[in-house]
Amino acid sequence: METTLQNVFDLAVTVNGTRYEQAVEPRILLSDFLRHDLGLTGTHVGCEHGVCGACTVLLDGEPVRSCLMFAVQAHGREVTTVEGLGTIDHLHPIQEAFQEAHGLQCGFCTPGILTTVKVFLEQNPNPSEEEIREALSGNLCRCTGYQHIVDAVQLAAEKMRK
Amino acid sequence: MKPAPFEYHAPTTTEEALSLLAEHGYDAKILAGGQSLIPMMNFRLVQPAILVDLNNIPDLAYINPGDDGGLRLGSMTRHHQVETSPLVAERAPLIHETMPKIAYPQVRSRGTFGGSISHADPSAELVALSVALDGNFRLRNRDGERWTPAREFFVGLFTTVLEPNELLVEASLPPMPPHSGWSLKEVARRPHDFALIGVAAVVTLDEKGLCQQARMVLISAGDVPMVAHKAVELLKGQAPTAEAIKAAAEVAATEDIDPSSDIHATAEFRRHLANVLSRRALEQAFQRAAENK
Amino acid sequence: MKLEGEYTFDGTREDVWKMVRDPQVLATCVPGTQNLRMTGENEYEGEIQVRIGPIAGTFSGRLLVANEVPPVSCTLTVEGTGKVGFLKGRGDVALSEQGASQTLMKYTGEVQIGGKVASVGQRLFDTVSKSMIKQGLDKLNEILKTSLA
Amino acid sequence: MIKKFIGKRVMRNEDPRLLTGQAQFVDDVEIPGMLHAAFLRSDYAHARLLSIDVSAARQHPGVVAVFTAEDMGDDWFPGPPLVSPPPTAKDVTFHSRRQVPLVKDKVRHAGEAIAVVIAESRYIAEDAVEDILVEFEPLEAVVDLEKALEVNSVLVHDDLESNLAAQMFQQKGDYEAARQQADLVIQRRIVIERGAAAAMENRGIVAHWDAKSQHLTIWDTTQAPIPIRNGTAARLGLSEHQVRVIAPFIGGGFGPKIMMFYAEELVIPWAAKKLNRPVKWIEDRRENFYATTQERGQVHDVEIALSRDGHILGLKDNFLHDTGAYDPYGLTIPLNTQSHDMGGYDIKNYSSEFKVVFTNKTIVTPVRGAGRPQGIFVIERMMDAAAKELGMDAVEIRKRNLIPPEAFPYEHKIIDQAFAPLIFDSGNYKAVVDKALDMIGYDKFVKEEQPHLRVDGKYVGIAIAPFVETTGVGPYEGARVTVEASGKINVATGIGTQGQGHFTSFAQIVAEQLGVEVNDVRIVTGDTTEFHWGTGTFASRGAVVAGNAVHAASSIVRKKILKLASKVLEAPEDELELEDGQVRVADIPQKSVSLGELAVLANPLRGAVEPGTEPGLESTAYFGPQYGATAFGTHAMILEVDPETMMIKIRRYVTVEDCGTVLNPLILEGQIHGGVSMGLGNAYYEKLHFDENGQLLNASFADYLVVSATEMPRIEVGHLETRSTLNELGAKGVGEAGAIPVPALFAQALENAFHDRKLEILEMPLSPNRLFELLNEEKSR
Repeated sequence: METTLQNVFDLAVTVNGTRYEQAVEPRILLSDFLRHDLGLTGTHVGCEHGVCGACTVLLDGEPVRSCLMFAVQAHGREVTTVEGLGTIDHLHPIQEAFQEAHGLQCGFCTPGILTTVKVFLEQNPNPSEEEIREALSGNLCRCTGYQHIVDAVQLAAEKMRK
Repeated sequence: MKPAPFEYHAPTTTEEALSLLAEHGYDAKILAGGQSLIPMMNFRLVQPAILVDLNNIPDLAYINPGDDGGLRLGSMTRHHQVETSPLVAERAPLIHETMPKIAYPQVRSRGTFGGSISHADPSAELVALSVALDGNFRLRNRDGERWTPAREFFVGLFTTVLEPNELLVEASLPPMPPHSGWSLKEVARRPHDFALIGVAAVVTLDEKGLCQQARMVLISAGDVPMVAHKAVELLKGQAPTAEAIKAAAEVAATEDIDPSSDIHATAEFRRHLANVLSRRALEQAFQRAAENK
Repeated sequence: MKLEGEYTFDGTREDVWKMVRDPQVLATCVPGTQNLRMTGENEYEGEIQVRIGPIAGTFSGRLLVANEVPPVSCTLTVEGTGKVGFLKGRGDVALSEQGASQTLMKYTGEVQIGGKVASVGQRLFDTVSKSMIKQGLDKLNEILKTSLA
Repeated sequence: MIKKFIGKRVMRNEDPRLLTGQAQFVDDVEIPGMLHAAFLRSDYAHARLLSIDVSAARQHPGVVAVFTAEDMGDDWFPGPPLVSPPPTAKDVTFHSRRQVPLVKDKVRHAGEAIAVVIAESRYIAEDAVEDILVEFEPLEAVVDLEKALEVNSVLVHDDLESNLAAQMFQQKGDYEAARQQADLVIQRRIVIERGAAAAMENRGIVAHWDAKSQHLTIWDTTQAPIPIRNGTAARLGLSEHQVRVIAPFIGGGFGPKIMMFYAEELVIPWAAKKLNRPVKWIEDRRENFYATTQERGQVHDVEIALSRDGHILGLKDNFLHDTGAYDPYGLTIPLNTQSHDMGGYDIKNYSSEFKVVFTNKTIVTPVRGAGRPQGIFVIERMMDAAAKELGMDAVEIRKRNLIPPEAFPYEHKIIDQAFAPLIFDSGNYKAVVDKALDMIGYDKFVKEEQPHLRVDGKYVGIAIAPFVETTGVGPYEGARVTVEASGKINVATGIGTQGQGHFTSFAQIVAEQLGVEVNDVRIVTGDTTEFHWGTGTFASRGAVVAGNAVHAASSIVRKKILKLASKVLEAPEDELELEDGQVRVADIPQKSVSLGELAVLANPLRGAVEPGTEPGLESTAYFGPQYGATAFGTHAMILEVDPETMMIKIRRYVTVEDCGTVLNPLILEGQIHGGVSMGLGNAYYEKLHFDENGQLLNASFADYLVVSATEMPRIEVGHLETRSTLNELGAKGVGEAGAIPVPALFAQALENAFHDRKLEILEMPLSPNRLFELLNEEKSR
């Protein structure tokens, strides 16, 4: 890539608490930057036109499509990806709930759903099924039919209220 | 699906942004929330030479009370801010009620009020609402500013009166008069898709309970937000009876709109839906107006 | 996709015909037309820069005029290709006198689109073609009125 | 107490990695020096390729290579057939025409690959694709199935006489004679359109040729890694041992990822070897709509003959099947349609001829359901038409015709997709239907609730649709089970996994056999280095076929454990128990040895062993079913429709599934939920809109409407278990079941909701717009 960089910007961004400084071409999508420049491949890319939601990350705590942002736009901001939730040994309660309720099958859409749900449950700790489905309206899943995802969100809400 | 190269500018003040627009004209494209523009860039349907990113201009994001009892919204105010603003809920309940229906949560945290208006997609709710609420837009260029009523702002598909060197900086929404009611009815394939048809109605009753003022705007019904002039004329001065509403809805669907066909709905189906939803929207709006005594 | 419509011009049939048959005039009615050049009898080539809000694309293409029955009817065929796809259209245009000083144009035709514009832009296509035709015809009528004034 | 795992709601082993972003998918593979590919694809559906000029693209900074068909030289040849050709018989015609790596002379569908740019980044590769100049001679596109077969039609393949790709006739009994005796004969034309699989992960491939070790490694989003390995080796003139194919975590398969040797799978490994650089290609969503296979397009002319009391005397179904531009997948889908045409009904006389048709559209290969939803849609629509004509209850007519429990194994006397006799092995169909009726409260709804709703002006309909699903087909799968010195178990199998929970359900089988915990069993799937033999994950066969291979291998390992432990513990084998990773003498629990210790003893480093002993506690076993197991299920639904806007709301959704032994109910429910959501898409949301020129008009998720959380109802799942007689586990497949009956069920519910209209739905998918048109047509009749 370095052979053809023109118009390069020095980007400084904090991702999952770690500060990164890197030169990027302005057209590089945030999703590609996270995945390929930083190696944070937990954020998935499913449509690159803002419908599927797999690439959802948190920008200063708000859920956004990382395919609909340029990496340069994250300059000086804080990004949280699925890697910033829990670890294999210490799952976040939402992650635990997804495992317990079988809220994932192929797992491709899951990172975007987890990040979306994290903010949703912070704002609405005791949601109804309908509210959960609304909150998930921007995340497509082809495997689960959403039911176990909804169950997982309810279970996560319970866990987090405790 | 990767965007073509472009020259990127991230001004931090409105003045700086306006200078860039003055300098680059048609070659420059404004990047607001990017939720419509970036998909088109990813598809390479749009390949702007220069992007002027407004996201670093904090002065453009605000929700303020207007002196007239209405609202002043900075153009870079995010949908999510509007959705959760108590001031908007109080002063513009129609907007408040509509916000959760716009796209998805992730798009609402990024998309902006002014971006949606300037993009002028006739399927966008805020475009229609700004007309239904009789809003005004403040447009600025390097040399000055002008105000344009929303009803004159939209001139064609994705096309507004904005000159290439101009920027929509603020929307002003007047308060609804007393005894007013409102409604937004939409039909979409999936709840958060572009509406096949949508209808926004704002009505005001006089002391006798007759229709004093009404505005109805249809979404996805033409190349601009379609104002149902003829339908509304039928209602003015009339009691909002079921028959009167039915007749007005019929006129709205047959005479006031010019819907297109696409894979999701033929023009004929859109007219049918326009009729049904106009009726439902007017019914709800008049009922609310009657309750808002 | 099928296109159909009519338009009333403020001029005689001969005036309208002359205009329709003058590619330079036609070119001014399609915003963004550049470099129109004659490449054969009734055959022209050129570029057109289409701009619909943020969507801008250049199509290079051909215009063919056939089945001429002056000043009554002809068939226009347009073909264009660009980065965002291709476009092929055929329209039959018929002019009839409408009183002494007006002319009614009826057109029927078909447009085919392909590539990116077809695959992700279908929602807009009907609206775009309708409004482009209307804009073009309004412009033609303006030119006609100016030339007659 | 021996711990039971089979049939338990065990949490999945694979989840922690997937939940934390640590699971590797193909696009996550990064190799130093890796290049990125982008394809130039045809905008035209049908066109002759006159010339290609790639000179500007080659000059583009950052571009390493641009290849066209010509550049591939002798390495350019079509992909292999995916399935065996049909048996040669007088009633069978089959013209095999397979996809090509890059178009050489003629484009046959929009999106077909013409050239590939390989550059330092995907961004640059896409820039350079725009620099390629191609001259086409556009040709009329073949789109409509019936017109395609007209004598004067333009040809998709110029060397054939017509667009007929295949033709086959099958019959059972004597339909014409049955028709003569019928009291009622109903004819209908049923049209079914295409949908997409739309897995959330698009396809992708990374190929890495290591010249020093002469070894090619390929990461591929495939459901069938071993055939890809074998085929790639053959194409590139390599030994199979020089090629390793890894199907890592895959973001959903649903059928199209079985399709072997997509153009990109033919080109990318070749290019990587040629350039001696790793090359990655990741499909984008727009490409996925063109370049990834699709399914379901069929036109049926169907006729059903009945007696006055509602017994089916015979069924005749002649249909056209759209295979798209090529037919690499042979006759699998239309044969599946024939196999499901009779549903779970006892139909003695059947006659069916299908014609497979080439069109200028994306290639057709199975998508979850694979011809089955079409067959079920046809028979269930005819059952509803018959019920109405005869004035019978929709449930009654179905019950009257179900295959009775004593009739199993039920022989259909036609052949199935594997060209084997179609036999339903076991079942108790009426019990399943009754359970579904009970769960949804059919009688109560129809007698008590629905009349009130109708009085209130509400349009609420109820429906019930039984269906069969042929599953678990051969040829075979294998597995190797090894007890490691740590006491943990390693299992390798050749199939790939795309979210079906194989890491867990297979582990459950092994854990139960060997007395360990489920998370002590490590499962490896989809890596040809780990396991060498097998075919792939498709046709709802993973759990059945590979599951039984795992079961067989672990049974042998269990025997080896017992034999060795018996020696070590000096106790007879029948007194030993396997529990908690230990072998214990039943009555003397302190007398025990761990599996890890046994594994070490079984693999001694010094000393002599008895002749004929194999080292280790390991076994490899294979399972190949005699024929496929057939599952049965019934779905029921209560649906409300707004008669003015055509918007729908599903009030209740019930499924009852009999797929034999349930390995893990949690995973099973997930499979059903997902299947129903795809089926609902096929019923009302998802249609690929091709225009008359073969242009796909909805190649994005904005216009192709995958069902989202807000449309999905809550699904109530019930089970019955009739063991399959064809395998030790007694299992039948369920992967596709959820999707199969939904469009039929939906149509029935809508018709029932519009009680005051003579609505008849003979097409899938429907849409609000089409429903509006159908109601208008009815009004004007």
